[in-house]
Amino acid sequence: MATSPTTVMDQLLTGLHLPDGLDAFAGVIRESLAQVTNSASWTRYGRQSLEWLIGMNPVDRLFMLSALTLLLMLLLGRLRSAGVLAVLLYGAQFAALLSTDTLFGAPLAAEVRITVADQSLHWSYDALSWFFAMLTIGAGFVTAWYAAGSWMRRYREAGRSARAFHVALALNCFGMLLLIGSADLLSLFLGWELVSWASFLLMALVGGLGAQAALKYLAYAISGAMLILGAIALLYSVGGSFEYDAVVAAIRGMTDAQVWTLLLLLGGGFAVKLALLPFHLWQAAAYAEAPGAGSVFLGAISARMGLFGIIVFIVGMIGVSRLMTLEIPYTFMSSRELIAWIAALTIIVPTYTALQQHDARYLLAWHGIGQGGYMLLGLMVGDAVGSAGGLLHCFNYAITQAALLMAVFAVVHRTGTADLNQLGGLVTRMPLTFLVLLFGIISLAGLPPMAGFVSKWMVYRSLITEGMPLLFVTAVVGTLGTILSVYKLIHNIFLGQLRVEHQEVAEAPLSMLIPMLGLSALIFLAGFIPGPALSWVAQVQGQLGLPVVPWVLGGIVDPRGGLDMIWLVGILMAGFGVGALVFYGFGGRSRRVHQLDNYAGGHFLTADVHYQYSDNFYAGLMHLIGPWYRGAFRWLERSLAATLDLVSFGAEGLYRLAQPTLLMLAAAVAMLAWVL
Amino acid sequence: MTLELPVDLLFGLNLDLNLDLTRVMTANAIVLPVVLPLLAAFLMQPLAQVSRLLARLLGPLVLTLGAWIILNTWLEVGPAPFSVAIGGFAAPLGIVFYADQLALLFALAVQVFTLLFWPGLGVVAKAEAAADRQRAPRRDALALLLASAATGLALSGDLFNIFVFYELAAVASFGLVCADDSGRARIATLRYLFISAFGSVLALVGIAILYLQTGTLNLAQLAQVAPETLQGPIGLAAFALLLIGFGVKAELFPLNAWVPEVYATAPARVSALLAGLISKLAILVIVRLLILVFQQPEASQLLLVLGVLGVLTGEFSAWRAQDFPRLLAFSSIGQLGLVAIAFSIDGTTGLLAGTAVALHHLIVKSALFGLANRWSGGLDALAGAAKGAPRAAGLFVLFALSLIGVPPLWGFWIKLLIMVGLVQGGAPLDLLALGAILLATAVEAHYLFRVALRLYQPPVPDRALRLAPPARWDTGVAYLLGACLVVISVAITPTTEALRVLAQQTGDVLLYIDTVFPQPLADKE
Amino acid sequence: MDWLSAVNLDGLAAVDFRWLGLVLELILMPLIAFVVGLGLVLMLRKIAARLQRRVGPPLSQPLWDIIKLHAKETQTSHGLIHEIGIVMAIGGYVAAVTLLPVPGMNGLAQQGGLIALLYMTMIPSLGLALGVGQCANPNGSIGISRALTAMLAYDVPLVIVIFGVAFHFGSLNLVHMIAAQQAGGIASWGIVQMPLLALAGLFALQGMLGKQPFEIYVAPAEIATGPMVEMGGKFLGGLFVMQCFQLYTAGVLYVTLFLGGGEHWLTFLFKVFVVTAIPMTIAMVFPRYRTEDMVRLFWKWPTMIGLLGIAFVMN
Amino acid sequence: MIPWSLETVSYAGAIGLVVIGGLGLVICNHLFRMLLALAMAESGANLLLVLTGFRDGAIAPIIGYGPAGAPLVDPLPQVLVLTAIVIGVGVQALAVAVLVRVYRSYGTLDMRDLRRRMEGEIAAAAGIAAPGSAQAPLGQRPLPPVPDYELVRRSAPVRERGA
Repeated sequence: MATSPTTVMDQLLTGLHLPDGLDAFAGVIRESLAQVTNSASWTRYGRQSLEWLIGMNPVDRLFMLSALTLLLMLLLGRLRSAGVLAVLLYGAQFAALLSTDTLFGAPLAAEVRITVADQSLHWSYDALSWFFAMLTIGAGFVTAWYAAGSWMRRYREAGRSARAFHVALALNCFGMLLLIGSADLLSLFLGWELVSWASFLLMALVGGLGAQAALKYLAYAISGAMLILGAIALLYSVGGSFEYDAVVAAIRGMTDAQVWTLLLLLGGGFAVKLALLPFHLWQAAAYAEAPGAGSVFLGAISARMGLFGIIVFIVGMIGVSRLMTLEIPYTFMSSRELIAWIAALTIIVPTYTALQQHDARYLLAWHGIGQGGYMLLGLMVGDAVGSAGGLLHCFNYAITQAALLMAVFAVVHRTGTADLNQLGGLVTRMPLTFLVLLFGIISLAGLPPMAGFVSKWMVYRSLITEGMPLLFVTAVVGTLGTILSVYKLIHNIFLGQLRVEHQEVAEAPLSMLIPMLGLSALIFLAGFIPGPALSWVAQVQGQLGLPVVPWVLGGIVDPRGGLDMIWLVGILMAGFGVGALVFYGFGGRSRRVHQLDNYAGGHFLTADVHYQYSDNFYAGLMHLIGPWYRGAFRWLERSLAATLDLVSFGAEGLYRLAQPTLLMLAAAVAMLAWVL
Repeated sequence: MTLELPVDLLFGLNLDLNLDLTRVMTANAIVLPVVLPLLAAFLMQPLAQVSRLLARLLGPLVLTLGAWIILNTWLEVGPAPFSVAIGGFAAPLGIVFYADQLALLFALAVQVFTLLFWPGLGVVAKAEAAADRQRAPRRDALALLLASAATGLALSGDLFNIFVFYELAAVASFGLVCADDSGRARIATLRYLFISAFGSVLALVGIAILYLQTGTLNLAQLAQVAPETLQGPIGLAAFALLLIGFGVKAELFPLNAWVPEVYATAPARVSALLAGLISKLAILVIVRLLILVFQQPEASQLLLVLGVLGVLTGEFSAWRAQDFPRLLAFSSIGQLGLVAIAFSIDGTTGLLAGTAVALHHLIVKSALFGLANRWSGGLDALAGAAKGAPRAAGLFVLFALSLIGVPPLWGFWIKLLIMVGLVQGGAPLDLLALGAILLATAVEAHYLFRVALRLYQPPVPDRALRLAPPARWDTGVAYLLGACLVVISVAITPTTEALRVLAQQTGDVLLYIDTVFPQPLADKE
Repeated sequence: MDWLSAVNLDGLAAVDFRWLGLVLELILMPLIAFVVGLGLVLMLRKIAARLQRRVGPPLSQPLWDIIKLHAKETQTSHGLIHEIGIVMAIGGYVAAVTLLPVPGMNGLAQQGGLIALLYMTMIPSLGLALGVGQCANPNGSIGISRALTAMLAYDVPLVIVIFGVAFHFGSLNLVHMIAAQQAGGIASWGIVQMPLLALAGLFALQGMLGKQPFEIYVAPAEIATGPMVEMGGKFLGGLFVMQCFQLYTAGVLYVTLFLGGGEHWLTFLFKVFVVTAIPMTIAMVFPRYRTEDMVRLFWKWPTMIGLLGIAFVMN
Repeated sequence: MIPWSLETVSYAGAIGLVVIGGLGLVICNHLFRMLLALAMAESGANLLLVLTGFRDGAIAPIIGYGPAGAPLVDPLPQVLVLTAIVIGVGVQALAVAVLVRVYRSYGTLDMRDLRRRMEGEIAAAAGIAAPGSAQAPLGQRPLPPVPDYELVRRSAPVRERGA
């Protein structure tokens, strides 16, 4: 009796090679079940499973914990305490990740593997995986924390399913962990699809505009996935195997035309996720319309999976040097320059689109697209500092964007709107949230002393030393646009006139504030002492075979001009000290006045007067560059959709013919003509 | 104990069975799943006069018996193929049934799926109008006829016999489509009938050409003489005509104008049977012809081209579809195009991929049509349907994911098999097909999830779902098939291995010949 | 932790012995910059006055202005950020001036570099913008919107110049640049080697200072419609201090990039004053540009000249 | 007697019948004419099938008929064609039956008309607006509304501090 279900399961799972530890675990379970009447066995059971957990392969442990998170959220997601449980579980995942020690140690293969029809799917963690897994789990952790308290209460009260949210988040994390640990093409595609669908789920959770955006995302994502599948088929046909070793060998033996095809397929597929031009249109709405905490997660890490793919295949396997040899016919450009220019345009166009947004969520989401361009640009420059800057920007951007979105959604949580024309003056009501947003925008704009400056500096630096003036100017112009639009963001939300209806607004709840403040501290620390993050990046570079950045605790040592953030921040702080001394140390005491005690050209201001400059904030600039916003990409997208519609109409017309046998006769005639 | 069963059937199928019930386990019993439903179909009307309950139960009983017999035979006889000469006349003079694993699998599927989608099952008797009660025996008889003919298609080893079964299935399906007396169904039936009948005419011409060239219609004998006699354009012409003839039921591209109309008007269960089951059997016939008789690469190419066109037109049209049954119909066209592409791949890979994708589509599309019984309205009216039926909506998502080919579901492995097969083929046409599949998949994902999202939307007040009677049975069947899908996805390795064995057996022409003619034919001549 | 053990401490060790000197620099350089900045302000006002046939202010007028503003009794604050903004505005430039190498003091400049300096100079803009924004006066916000737009305008030629110079010298380090220029005499000065970039840089400098004819965003003459609308008392005084640092920064940066830096204080200050005076004198005779026109101008001529200059540098 | 002439003419005639039938199916709009065309095509196919068994100068394959040892025509096609004819007749009878009922319901046998009506009925049953009324263009809304769960509930105390 007892064995028959087991044997059935064994038969079903013949393809699944379980790690040795799991057999032991199964033994423990069996034993425990046998003694289930004996209550004393429970403690033993608990101890043994803990021992098993400690003894197993670290990567398996990571996967298992992630899967456990998913399972528990599926089972217990409805409970009020599920949020806290989720935080603990993500924390456990983080601990499990640290225990893998694949960053400084050797790559570690997971023992879990699946064999399907002679093809083996397996996973392995190395420094690159560690780096991205750290970002993923970290994003999951702060998101779960942010969502655990007041936010989730509100979410529930609106009749939404807390379980669905928790599951979607856990599924995202799980899928990403699988993807970044993939060690062959099949497990890569498995992870890729899992990630795509999980983020679709997270976007579509709330329906309405979110669902529309999610559907658009899906159209892009599946097209991208199909390109990747095409690339996988190509690689398999050349290399005859799905293993990475064979793939590397296959790429080495490919002709230029084949590499071009591969580049277009893979690049296109990954570019969709990374939202590179011209595949960027889905991202802003999809990320902005996701439920608040979900938006934080998506914005922080989700699109980076595309970059991960590009790093593994285009930077790692094809290699920047090979890219440089691939000339585009009839031009002076190589494929590397092509990608670099796509990255540069991805910086410019979305950043200046962000400048036009009137919704804080959309503004940040558009910036998210633009920042992806810096990462790719750094990687495409390909020297030690540039590629390190690109990689480091993943980390810096993740913490920055998470903090920014959290702050914005905290405002939304309290005021009910993200409309930049409906807010203002909240700094007096939500000072801590303001602080978080301030740290975030300084980092996003890439100004010292925050984290974003370090990575952007590295990218600029490499562009200068490699002699790429136009790309450099483009990147800096992107940064300038960022400064403009983030100032608009903070001005319209926190500065200026406080509206009457927001007089009584309270500071964000503590459950949301703690992760926000934690991230802000991290943003500052990562700018002040970039050494630790640089050490991770250096390991990743080493593993990818790129030149390794010469890093120290404070930044980069280089005879041709390095960067020491400890000094720089120290000088800046000293400067602020001098400034404070000049301002506070001399002269009369300043007196606080009411916000309406203000110059109004001789008029008296009352509370009902909206005295805030928010709409069309950069009117002068828009007067000049406004006509450049032609919506060319939207036009492209719409014309593609229209083409598809037309083709579909034609296809459907074949089934709408009045004469049912017409096509049949035609086919018969055509076939016979072809045959004879 | 010996039972004399002189059965003189309508269409020249002369059977004189000497059935020894003690030997019912042996191979000869395999004819029973063909004969018994046929018999029951003719007994249905008289029986209904005697007892309505008995008549209602007759169909399911016969089908259960048939399934049991096939399963038993399969287990008893083992994996090796066997052939049965009907009435003791040996091939090539007599009619043979050839039962390898593929045939048995599909014969079994016929019994099981007809049972699952049996028109009378799970329908609340009170809800049934008096007119319906009048129609029930007729409808059941037609369904039994369909089951019998479909089983015959799976097992038959003689081309003309196949043609007869095919026509029988056609007639039964005409009757089933317009069984519930709606005017639009009758119009659709007529249009379907013209296509189907003209297809049969062309197939008959093809058969005539074959006979003219070879002098036989026995598949095994054809397989022996085909390399000498059917190499030229004449042979290809015969194949083209047969492809057009049998392609009508297989929903191949230019021959499938009936599909959207019929599925939009026929009862959902009939659509499920036609789209899921009958189309597969028609494909099975084409594949048998392709393997045994027409081994020219051009023949495969013909199938490939039709498959590509089917995939593209089907999926693109589905993208524009506005009601659920028609969406499924177009999607079904696309999927059958995929089946055709898979079978056009050379060697075992193609057979494996083709069989897998056919089975996958059988499971998924049947279940989806089962769900359509509940959601038979326009797509806009589906908004909020998930509220009332969360599990059904979940099932829809599961099936949609598998259709699109999302790992780790079965659909993904199948698509991978096809893609690998096409890439290994490597011809420009193969790569074109690959591109078409990728493009179609993207389109497919979009429209399927447009529906899925609509299911989960809040309902639109003024366009509330007009609730069909709660189709518990159909939803239950969908659960069952969904569970099947999940189990197969988990046990993907054993499934693939089993299918590989099956495909190897199917692709073995010599095995076929040796099984039908135990001694070499040369001795006979 | 693992990363701690892997931290390379060589960089710190190199700094270790000089930290006292650096702290001294940190204190001295802002003081010097302030004094020089006061002188620059005075000079500009004198030039403007002479061009307008006035006598101009006495020697200590800039200092007295600041003292007067600080000493005012009515100090209207619109909240903490209003004040922090001023602190950031001054602090950013103080940090910037310490990163500039001057004769005898270039220890801190070693730590920074051209890009760090460029971004340091953006911090005061941000601080000022925050402070003005907090005032809840739309006129101020409009002024900031114009100021940031202007920044977008002059930074384009500026970064082109920075690229060209950094590429020419093969380093981002200002000390290296000075060393390279001084080693080869006047022939190796940036202005001789890269005349086009020097010209573009002059344009950018003018925009960066917000002086005539690009002063509309500061709007000193019609204070009610500019960013300064709510700035009175020591808020304005702080901005005056900032202006001193700003002029100093701009002048020294240009001297460092194109005029070989300072061999010793005399020539250094001479160069700085000349660099600041000449464009000011020329520009004073031009009419004022609207913000859009300014953007158009900067994105056209200096940008083109700068790109041409880069083309020559990279040949 | 020219041996090829009879056979060739017969084959050509049979194929011609099929072709004429097929063309008739396509060209005609009247259902009954289409049915007749179908019947014609079927006759052609049947004729072709029976011709395959034809042997020049042979006699009917009946035992005891004609001189022994005389060449017989192939009997198998004749059997087959009988079956085919029966099937054909069955299908046609079914078609006529349906046709009559269609005519009773709709009062017309015009294919285009009927198809239009069928489409209309399907659309009406599914609750779809008639084709041609294009979906409303996707308007560019100035601002997407914030989803309801992010909105403040006015009833709740505003100065709450959540943990």
